[in-house]
Amino acid sequence: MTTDLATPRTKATDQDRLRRQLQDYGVYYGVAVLLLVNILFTPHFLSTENFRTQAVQVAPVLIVALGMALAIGSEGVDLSVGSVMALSTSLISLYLGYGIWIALAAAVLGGAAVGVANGALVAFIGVQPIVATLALMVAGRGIALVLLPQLKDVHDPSMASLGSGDLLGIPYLVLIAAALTLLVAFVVRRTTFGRQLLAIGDSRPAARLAGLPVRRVLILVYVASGTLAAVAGVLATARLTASDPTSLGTLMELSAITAVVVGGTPLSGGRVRIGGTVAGAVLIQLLTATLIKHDLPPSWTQIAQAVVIVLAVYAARERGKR
Amino acid sequence: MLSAKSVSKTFPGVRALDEVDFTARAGEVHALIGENGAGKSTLIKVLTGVYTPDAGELTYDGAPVRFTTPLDAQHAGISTIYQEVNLVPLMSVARNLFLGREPRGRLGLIDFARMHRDATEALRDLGVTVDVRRPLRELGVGAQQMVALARAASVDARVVVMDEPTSSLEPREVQTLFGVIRTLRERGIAVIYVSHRLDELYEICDRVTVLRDGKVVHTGALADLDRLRLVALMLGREIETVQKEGLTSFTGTHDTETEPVLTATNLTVRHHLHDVSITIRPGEVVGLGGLLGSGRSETAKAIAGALPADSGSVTVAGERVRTGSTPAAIRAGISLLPEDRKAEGIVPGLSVRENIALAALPRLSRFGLVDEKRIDDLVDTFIRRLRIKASSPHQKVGELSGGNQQKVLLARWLAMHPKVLLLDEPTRGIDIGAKAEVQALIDELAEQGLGVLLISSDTEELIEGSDRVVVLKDGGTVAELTGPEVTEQNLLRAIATTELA
Amino acid sequence: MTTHPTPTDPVPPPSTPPIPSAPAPSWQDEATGPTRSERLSALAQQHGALVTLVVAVFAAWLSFDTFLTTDNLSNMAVSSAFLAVVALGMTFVIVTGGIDLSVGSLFALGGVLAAWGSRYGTAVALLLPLAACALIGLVNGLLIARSRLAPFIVTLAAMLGARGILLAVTDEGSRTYLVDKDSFFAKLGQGEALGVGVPVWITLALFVAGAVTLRRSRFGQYVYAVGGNEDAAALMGAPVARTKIAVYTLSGLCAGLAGALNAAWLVSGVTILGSGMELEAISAVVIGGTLLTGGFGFISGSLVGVLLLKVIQNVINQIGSLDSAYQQVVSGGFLAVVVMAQTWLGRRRRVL
Amino acid sequence: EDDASDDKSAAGGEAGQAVSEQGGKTCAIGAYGGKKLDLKDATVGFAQSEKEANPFRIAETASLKAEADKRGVKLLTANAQSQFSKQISDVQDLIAKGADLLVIAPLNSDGWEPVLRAAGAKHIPIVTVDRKINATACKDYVSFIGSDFVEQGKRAADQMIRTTGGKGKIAILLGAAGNNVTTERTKGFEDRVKEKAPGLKVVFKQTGEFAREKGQQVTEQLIQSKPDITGIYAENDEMGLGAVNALKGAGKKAGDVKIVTIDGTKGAVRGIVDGWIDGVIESNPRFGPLAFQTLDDFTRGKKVGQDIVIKDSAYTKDNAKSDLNKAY
Ligand SMILES: Nc1ncnc2c1ncn2[C@@H]1O[C@H](COP(=O)(O)OP(=O)(O)OP(=O)(O)O)[C@@H](O)[C@H]1O
Ligand SMILES: Nc1ncnc2c1ncn2[C@@H]1O[C@H](COP(=O)(O)OP(=O)(O)OP(=O)(O)O)[C@@H](O)[C@H]1O
Ligand SMILES: O[C@@H]1[C@H](O)[C@H](O)CO[C@H]1O
Ligand SMILES: [Mg+2]
Ligand SMILES: [Mg+2]
Repeated sequence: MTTDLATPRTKATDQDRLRRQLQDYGVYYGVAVLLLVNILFTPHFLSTENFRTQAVQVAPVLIVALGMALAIGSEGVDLSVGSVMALSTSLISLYLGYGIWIALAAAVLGGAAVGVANGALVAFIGVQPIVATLALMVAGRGIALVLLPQLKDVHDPSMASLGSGDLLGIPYLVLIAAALTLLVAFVVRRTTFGRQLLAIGDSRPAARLAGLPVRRVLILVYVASGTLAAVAGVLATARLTASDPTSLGTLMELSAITAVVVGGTPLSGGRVRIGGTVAGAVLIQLLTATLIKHDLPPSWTQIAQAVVIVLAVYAARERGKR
Repeated sequence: MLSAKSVSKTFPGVRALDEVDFTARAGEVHALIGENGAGKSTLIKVLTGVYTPDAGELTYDGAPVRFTTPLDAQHAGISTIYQEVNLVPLMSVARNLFLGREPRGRLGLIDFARMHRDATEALRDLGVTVDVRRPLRELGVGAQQMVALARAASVDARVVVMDEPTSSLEPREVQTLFGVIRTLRERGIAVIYVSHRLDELYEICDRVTVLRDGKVVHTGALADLDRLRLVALMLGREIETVQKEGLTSFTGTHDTETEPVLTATNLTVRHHLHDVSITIRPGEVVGLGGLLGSGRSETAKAIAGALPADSGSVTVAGERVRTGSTPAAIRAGISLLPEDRKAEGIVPGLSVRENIALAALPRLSRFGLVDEKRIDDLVDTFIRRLRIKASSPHQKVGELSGGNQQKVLLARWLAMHPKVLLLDEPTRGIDIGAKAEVQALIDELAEQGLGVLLISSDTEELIEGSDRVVVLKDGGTVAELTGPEVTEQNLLRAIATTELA
Repeated sequence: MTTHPTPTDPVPPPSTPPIPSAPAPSWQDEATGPTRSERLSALAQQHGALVTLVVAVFAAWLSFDTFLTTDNLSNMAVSSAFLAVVALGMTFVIVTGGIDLSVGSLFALGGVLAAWGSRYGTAVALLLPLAACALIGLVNGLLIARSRLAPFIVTLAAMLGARGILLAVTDEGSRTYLVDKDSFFAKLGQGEALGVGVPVWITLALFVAGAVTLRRSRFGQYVYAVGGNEDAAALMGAPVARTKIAVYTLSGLCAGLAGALNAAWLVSGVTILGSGMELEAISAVVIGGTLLTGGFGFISGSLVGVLLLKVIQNVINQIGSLDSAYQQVVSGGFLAVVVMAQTWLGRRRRVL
Repeated sequence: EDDASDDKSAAGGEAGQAVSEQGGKTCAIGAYGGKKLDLKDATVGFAQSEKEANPFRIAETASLKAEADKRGVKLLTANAQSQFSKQISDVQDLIAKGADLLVIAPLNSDGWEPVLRAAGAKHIPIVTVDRKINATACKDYVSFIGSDFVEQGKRAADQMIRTTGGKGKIAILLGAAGNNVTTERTKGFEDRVKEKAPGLKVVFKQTGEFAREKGQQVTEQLIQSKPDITGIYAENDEMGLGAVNALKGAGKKAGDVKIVTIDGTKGAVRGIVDGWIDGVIESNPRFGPLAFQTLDDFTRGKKVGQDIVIKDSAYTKDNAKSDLNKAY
């Protein structure tokens, strides 16, 4: 690009650059450090089996986090994702009798429907996202339990192979998560929807006056988040070979938000980092794995998580104006 | 009284202040001028503790000082009105006025009765009568500015800093303000005054410091400097080139067609407008005159669908436009450059490039996918054509100076190829150079057949720029001046007579 | 609770004489003041929770003869007291535009520390949890105000960290410290005055103090200013960072105190308390009319919000046979309806 | 009062509870306070602790409801959804609502003082089921009916020692942290192992939070880092089934890793039949008949046991198939 831009009066200093580097890539360094620590100190860490386990476990969290990243980018948040997973697992069990495809469709539509409800509350009524989705978080799990009041085993063979099968050694779960990650990254970077989403997240009034379809974009954001959470619910069900609406997805909203924020997406909206989100989810997964593998007690686990979260967001923080 | 020695301040990619020396003396009104982005606001923020300088030092009363927060500066007796109205909209007028120095009674609790009395009085002194218990946001921009002024003036300050205090004031309020400034000067207070309006400077200021690109290019008595030299210093150009450009850059009247491109009929918005009708013909610049709060901005917003109208209709080129919908208005070819650039115009975190392309995105994409190449071309064109100063198209708009932000917004709308352009205070807070460019641009657009609605508190600009002026008062149309009737006197008379009615 | 509900004014207007001659600017609102219906909806927004509460109480009274009994009311009062104290601190945080997710864990930690400390006397039983929870609140505040980290994520980490500390103190949750039933500390939870439980009195006193602080102290003005427009507040000389640090410390303090009082009431430091309490407290504050975006809200509303949540739960129990799944659907639906009504009522006034 | 009637009163085909020991001490209405009444005219309040989603809770609530129906007693229910504070106010609400008698399935053993005082003031008889309350029987409450969790842990240890031959490395999937069921089942197991089979080492203890998914995830990590694990003790069936999933996913075969769990749900007992699980210690949730019988006896003025510990059976290869219908 060659334009007659005014030349900047100074160049960015090296210190600036280093700081930016840390700010932008801190989470990747974190992942690298944890990998290194594990390779050195955790027995049997360097094995394909182990990496496969970590990848499979992180897949549902990552898929939920992708939707969460969109919601956060629009200056919102979606607390209902965990309940949507529960709803989707209930719907699967309920409709499995009609065939696997119908069950899958029902589960995903259920998630999308919650997304529509969230989106409508946020976009049309103007309820703040955190409260709107809190209401659906409470009600959503209730509905899931009304539909399927108890844990139920899922015996469907195609569900079982979805949960544990693989293609060329890569588990379906991981493939699906990777495909969805690429899709969402593409949407954020290359589509009008992505640009509009960021503008809305950065300045809602300006976006509105610029004629952007604010409501449509917001509804789509929550529909995407709900749908992705439902997909995660399907995958978790397939892996568990059971529908457990009581505990499936509990605290998932917090894990997903953590992954997104640790990955460098600011909660104040206007920016979405998909690569960072992947790294954030992987960081939390590796940390949990490390703590479990070394058999540390729950007190340690919780404190360590707290410390790592703070360190990660501290490294990625936007510096003050001074 | 307050001075800076060799002060420098660098932002990522920009050296906003470069070894600046500056002194404000007791009992003088010191003008600080320069183009957009010259570093005026930055200097003020350094002087008042918002920013800490990278190098150099401040002295106050002869002793070196270091303010680390605005509070430090306030405690030291420096009171400031910052460039953007910086108050808390949800809090009441009185609470805003007295934040941090509320009168306190027993138990250290705030004495509201006294606070309200004092606030009412302080505002009344400035000719503003409002219920001080109402939320500040219910006041117009101008009234808010007066509240900020009252706040600054009611402190026992020894230095008062004003960064473009008049940009949203009417002539009458400007006079009130000057009255206040004169009293301050008589009391031996140092006043630092930033404005792009040269008339004002000559009316009220004693000395002047000119900044260009972060450097001081001149300091001295204002009387020693004539207008042309002043402008030449600011712009860094020869006097002759400046001379040619005149006061405003409007060329006069335009050839207009007879069929209106926009017809707004009987627009009514409860509390804001009643039965406002306006027509704009292609190639015509229609001015909208009136006092603060007369409903000019609301008229523009109602036409652009940004304010839902209770009744009335808008047609563009004969086609009825759905009211209350910005996208519908934009599709019909109406573009609005909003008054509050910071809150409603720019998307600060996005780049210059994304901001320019924002509204036109659907046109710049295929199947919902963005066409980067076409955006680059478009952005390139506009950056060059409007001479937007940015370190790169990828610089965040929030980091640009006000004038350049405004140009980015203009670019955003011009990229839409609108039929009608509604400009609400398009040159507010813009330096002379940029102002001239924007004005010339408005002219050029009209010539190309665009219909323009121009709202401006700068009477001169309104008169010289418009072919026709519609005067509003209290949300209703009260007069319309056409052709030769468009003079400053007629405009003032229209506003004045209606005020008696 | 005698505070006025809007941040615009707590005191009757001073009788200012009308200014006759001065050229009155046109933003005087004689002609264009709010209409009757607008004024009504404004009132409804501010007192929406109170109206809903009154309606709910009335409906419950008509439907269940065991609802409006002294027993039931005093039970509800005592068991709401702890959440109310947590919500009190949360209100300050939310008015500054922040959020505090750590309160549930701090509530539990406060209780455990109080029970542990009670063997060394009432002073320790109270001061230990207060100091510990205030300290964690202070760390939250420092990270948020000085390092500019997002409140959501900082307090989320604190929620995990405080729970971790609790587990460490209790042998991974396997030890429950007990409070001596006859100690003075236990009286703070168990005692009654004028037929009303001591925790209720303490809560009321705290709410009065909190309301006065928020509405009538300079600190309170700073809290509103920081939430209303942080940059402006800073430029006006408000100590933004200190205000933020103070509200998170206060919130931690409130959560710890609530936990300690709760431990005195239960006479033990129960380890499994407090999960989900942060969301309950936030709901109560929001239902009470405080804007989650900050700058607007009032203490009395939060109390009403807590009571409203309590009444709903009580009514569900009054029905006595509602499936636990339906209970959640009802609660979630109710929350949605309340915030929708509030937003809808508030929208007409929002000028934007 | 031995409950010979119990087997009959249990819902068809399922195994009702049987009392194993009555601990000697008894309680009668005179000692406790309060007046006699006829259970048929009384209102009973039941405070459930967790959502009825876990098979244990489903069976527990259903059993109480069925028995109330059968006896024509009015039953009020409340569910604390795993929140202890809510359970306290639930019970208070039940009292205020007019419950004459209370059956409580406590979420936690400590922290019941306010409830006990309120009930004590009105002399409302309380029977706690499943978990115990730390208070004085026959003063603060009438009696406790339920299992001995320490004992369950010990029996699980016995089963583990039997199937592993007393040698090898053992992992424990703990229940929810801070819960006394977890604490006691761990204590019983570890004490017994230490005492009886020093060759059996507990090398891994992580919480699976009583949930299948968590149990699966933890086990997946476990078999990566400790591939030579001999046995897994899961403190409830759900986590045990999660462990089975993990082992299957890692390509292990049934029997490679020995699994012992507690509860006796259908899924786990079927796991024994399939060969993946080696033993299930029962924790019988069908408290309805026994609880109502106790209340009935008590309010009639008869003596009832203070500590009614039920006889939990166990499922192994030998009886899993035949007793599958007894599982819940
Ligand atoms: N926070 C910031 N971050 C980065 N750059 C900044 C920031 N604030 C100001 N600048 C840059 O510093 C330079 C000086 O800006 P400043 O606001 O002082 O100009 P000004 O003279 O007040 O202009 P105007 O007349 O438009 O108000 C500009 O180039 C601007 O882009
Ligand atoms: N009582 C009131 N309630 C609500 N809003 C009010 C009230 N009085 C005035 N306002 C608002 O204050 C604003 C007046 O200032 P504003 O600057 O927008 O007016 P304007 O005519 O557009 O002038 P300008 O061109 O200077 O902006 C209007 O938005 C008006 O609706
Ligand atoms: O005994 C029961 C069951 O084991 C259940 O799985 C958890 O709660 C306990 O009380
Ligand atoms: Mg400036
Ligand atoms: Mg205006």
